Amino acid sequence: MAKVTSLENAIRDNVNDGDIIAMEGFTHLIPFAAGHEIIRQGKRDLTLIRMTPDVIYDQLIGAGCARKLIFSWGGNPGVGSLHRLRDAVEKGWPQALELEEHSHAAMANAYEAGAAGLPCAVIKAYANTDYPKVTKTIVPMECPFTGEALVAIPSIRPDVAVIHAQKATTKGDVLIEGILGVQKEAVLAAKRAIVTVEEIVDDLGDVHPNACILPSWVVSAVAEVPRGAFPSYAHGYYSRDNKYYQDWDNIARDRDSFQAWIDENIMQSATGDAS
Amino acid sequence: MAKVTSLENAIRDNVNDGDIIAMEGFTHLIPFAAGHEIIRQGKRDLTLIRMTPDVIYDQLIGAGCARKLIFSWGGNPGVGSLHRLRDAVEKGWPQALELEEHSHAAMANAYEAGAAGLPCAVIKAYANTDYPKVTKTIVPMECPFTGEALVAIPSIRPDVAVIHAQKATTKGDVLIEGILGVQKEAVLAAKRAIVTVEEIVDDLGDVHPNACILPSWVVSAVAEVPRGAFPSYAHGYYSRDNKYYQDWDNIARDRDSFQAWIDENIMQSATGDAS
Amino acid sequence: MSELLEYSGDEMMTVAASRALADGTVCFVGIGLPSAAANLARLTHAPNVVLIYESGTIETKPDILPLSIGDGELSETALTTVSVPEMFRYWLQGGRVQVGFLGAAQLDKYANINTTVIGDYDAPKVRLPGGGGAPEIATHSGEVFITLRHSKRGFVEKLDFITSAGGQPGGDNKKRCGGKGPTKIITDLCIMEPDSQTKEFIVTSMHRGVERQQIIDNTGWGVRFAEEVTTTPEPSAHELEVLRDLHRRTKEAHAGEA
Amino acid sequence: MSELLEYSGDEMMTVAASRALADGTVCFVGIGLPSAAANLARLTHAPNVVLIYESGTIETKPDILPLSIGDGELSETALTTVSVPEMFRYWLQGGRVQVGFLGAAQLDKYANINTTVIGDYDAPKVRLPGGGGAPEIATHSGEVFITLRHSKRGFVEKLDFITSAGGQPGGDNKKRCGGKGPTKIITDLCIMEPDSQTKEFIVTSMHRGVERQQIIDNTGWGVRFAEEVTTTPEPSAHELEVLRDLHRRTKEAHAGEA
Repeated sequence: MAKVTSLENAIRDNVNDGDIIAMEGFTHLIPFAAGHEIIRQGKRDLTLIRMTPDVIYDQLIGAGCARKLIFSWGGNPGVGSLHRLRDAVEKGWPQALELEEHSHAAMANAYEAGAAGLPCAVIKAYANTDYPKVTKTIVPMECPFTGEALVAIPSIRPDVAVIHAQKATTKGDVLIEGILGVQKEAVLAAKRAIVTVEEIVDDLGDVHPNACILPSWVVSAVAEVPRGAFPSYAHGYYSRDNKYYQDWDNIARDRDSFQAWIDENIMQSATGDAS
Repeated sequence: MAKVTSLENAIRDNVNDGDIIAMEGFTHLIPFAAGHEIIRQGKRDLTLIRMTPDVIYDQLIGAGCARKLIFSWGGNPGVGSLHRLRDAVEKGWPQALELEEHSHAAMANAYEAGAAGLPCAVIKAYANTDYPKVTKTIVPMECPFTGEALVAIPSIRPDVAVIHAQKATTKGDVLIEGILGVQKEAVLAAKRAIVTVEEIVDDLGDVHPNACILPSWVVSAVAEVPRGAFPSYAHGYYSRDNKYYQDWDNIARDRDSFQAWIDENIMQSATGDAS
Repeated sequence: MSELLEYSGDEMMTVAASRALADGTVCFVGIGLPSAAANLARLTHAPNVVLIYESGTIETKPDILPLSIGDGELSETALTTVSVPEMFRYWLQGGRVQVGFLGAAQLDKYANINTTVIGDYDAPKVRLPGGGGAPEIATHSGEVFITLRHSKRGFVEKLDFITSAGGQPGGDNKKRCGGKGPTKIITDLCIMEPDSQTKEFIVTSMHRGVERQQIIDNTGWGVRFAEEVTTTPEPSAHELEVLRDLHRRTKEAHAGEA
Repeated sequence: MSELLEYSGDEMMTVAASRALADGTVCFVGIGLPSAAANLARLTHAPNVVLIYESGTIETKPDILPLSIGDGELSETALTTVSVPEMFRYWLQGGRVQVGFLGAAQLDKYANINTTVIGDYDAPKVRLPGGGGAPEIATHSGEVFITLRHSKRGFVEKLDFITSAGGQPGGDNKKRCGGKGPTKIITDLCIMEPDSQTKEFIVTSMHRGVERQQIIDNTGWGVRFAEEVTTTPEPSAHELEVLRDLHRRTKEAHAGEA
């Protein structure tokens, strides 16, 4: 049953050094505030999972929280490279970063299989590409009925999933609307789940019978963090701050300016103030 | 692109003798009117697929349309047996009926895999049961990463899927709300799809961003058939006629009374009048 | 005061089954007797029990009992309704269900269930509806409760077909299935639970007024009794009132439909 | 009248790419150049083109170009928005996409694409973003169009990494992949299509004013020309107007956001 608490407590209670952690949100509803709290609490040796490790993971990697990254597209969307990710991969700063690289299709299916309680996903993927040469967890299989070539990939089953959503009730039921990404799957695949929300309400009101709702009993902690997805966006609340993403390119290009930014905007800032 | 047409034409153009056909609707939105039109047009040698072959398939089987049934629960919900199904299985009347029997979980996953373009579904199912002794399409597998026991089942990929929904637009986009069942998967798994709807509207209006909508380009034919799910129900339109299901028990118990019912209510009735 | 109450064996069974559900439990509900018991629990001692039906309805709070597994009432009163593939993939196989609550046509002493055929599969004496959701409810739920009326036809020495797996003789069920399998059978005469060694279901509690011989006469195998057999607490006036109200509302509502 | 129009190589490329999309086509759209071309098609000759983005937005009709693959505009103007697993399972792998429209960092003469690394994978000179949706867009779409600017850095003899598969030398691509693979490369200089025998991409149409030597100089392999090379029809005044409007609206909207 979800505990409605502060972001600080939610992270402290559920994220441990060395955890496998999935922070999801596909462009929309990226849990930036929770990421900043993880940096602020100095978590270390995390295995970070994310389909699109954009600016949020650039910040975590640059701040030295991560030892491994499982991902399928690592860039600053619409802008260019992630300089902190590249610096870790190309030069080992601030520490070496192990990569496990997949395609979006494989990652989405691996989350889906994790949510479905399966140890692996069996799909059609990677035909004639070089992925199987570098990613050892891609295993060729054959359909027992048709002989068709398939691949198996291990399902994603994180220690903890972190997402941001529009609303939760005081009881902890969570509503997500608009671009849903893989958030439901990440939560259901994980042992523990933290959800930050724009607002906590008494009830979800007159919502569509088939809306994407996560019941409180699949969530560990819910924290109200208005603008918790900033600089990404929350459908119905605020738009994406494209300038932030563009500015990030300059900030992250240089180690010193990056560290100054982290100090000023994360370390010296109270929980939930990062925007 | 969906052709908006009459039920009669939709069935005539898309259902052929010998087809593999899936008519879905999980208690809710069962495409009864379309089933009656199939009986009326005298289709033969169909392989009928349906998770819960309730009264609708009892009628098709008794009317001699089917040579095989792929299913997971064959009863009259809340009432008892399907007498026409039992008569076909136990006594071969009006013709023998081959059975391929699964569990709900396996059927649901087989539809899902069909929609996903996969030749098979790999799941955890059937542990310590007798299904694998009688259903030859259940193949044991092992997870290549954990060694866990899994089974593969062939995906369902029908020639034609038939469903009933609340609304379609004049362009043929289809909206389904409430208990969704496996209708989306059945349509996406099939080569052709027929959708009957309560009403055709100019546009779907202010619908939830994540509502279950089938775009017109995955549908072959749309026909407006008000009360086309009767005696099952359509969320937002009418309730289930429980008395019809109870009465069916008596009608179907006896071959003569069944045939009289079919003659009077299906054969001598115009398309769409069956309620 | 309870000795003044009159109630039927079915009512005793439903009340006993309802009490097996602890408040807050996530329960996957089969139609029929389990549905009555699960909703009685929700309306009495377990207001926060979470009821899931295989039609995709999650955290449903029906005011009347559904006649089918997919009645409109289930979706209208649910927290949300998901597709049937999602229900079986994410919620059941995904391990989110703590208790699976099943009915049965026939079961054996290990609580294997048959709802498929009487007689030979290819030339059946009676063709039953089949398993529906039960085979995987039985294996993927944390544990399984079964409720059915006691009779020799229902409690048999050997099943013609195993539709849903019970406990395995002497075996470690969890290893093969993910859950503990059946842990309680609740009938109109008694409650049975597995012997920790043999996994055979034995009588652990008898309902008031029931004689051992009645249970022996209505069980198709040589039924055993636990060393200490308790007496099932009787239904309370409140439980009976809520149950009867529920059945009355249900009957009125279903009669009222077209 | 067309000789009076002035337009850039990028504009020619976008217009040529947009014309490759027939009306009514179901197109899975990559971000950047493909998104501009696909939306230009929708706003000119192909009003019924169906645009799908990997964020789960189906039949989207953005008024401005998205900066990312999951901008709010995409969901707000979509027929419906599904989860990302559903997008990749039912819609892409399910075979519902007729044309996959991709950009690229590097490609070779068979239209294999690299968006992963320059140099050795384990000690890269440049770490690129990776494949995202492209590996399966390339294999599961009915056919694939690729659009990128012509340069020696982009058009290389040998890729350091195959992120998304192109045609296979002499091979039957359909057998292995479900789709035909890449059938068109549209650049700011020309259009290339696969030789039916060797599967090597050769120049089949050159944009007005482009010399063969320019293409040779900007291609990292010994580029070949079809026996008959046509001249790409120039952008019309209407196409240019719509494209420039689209870019202007896009710029204004994105500058306007916080």
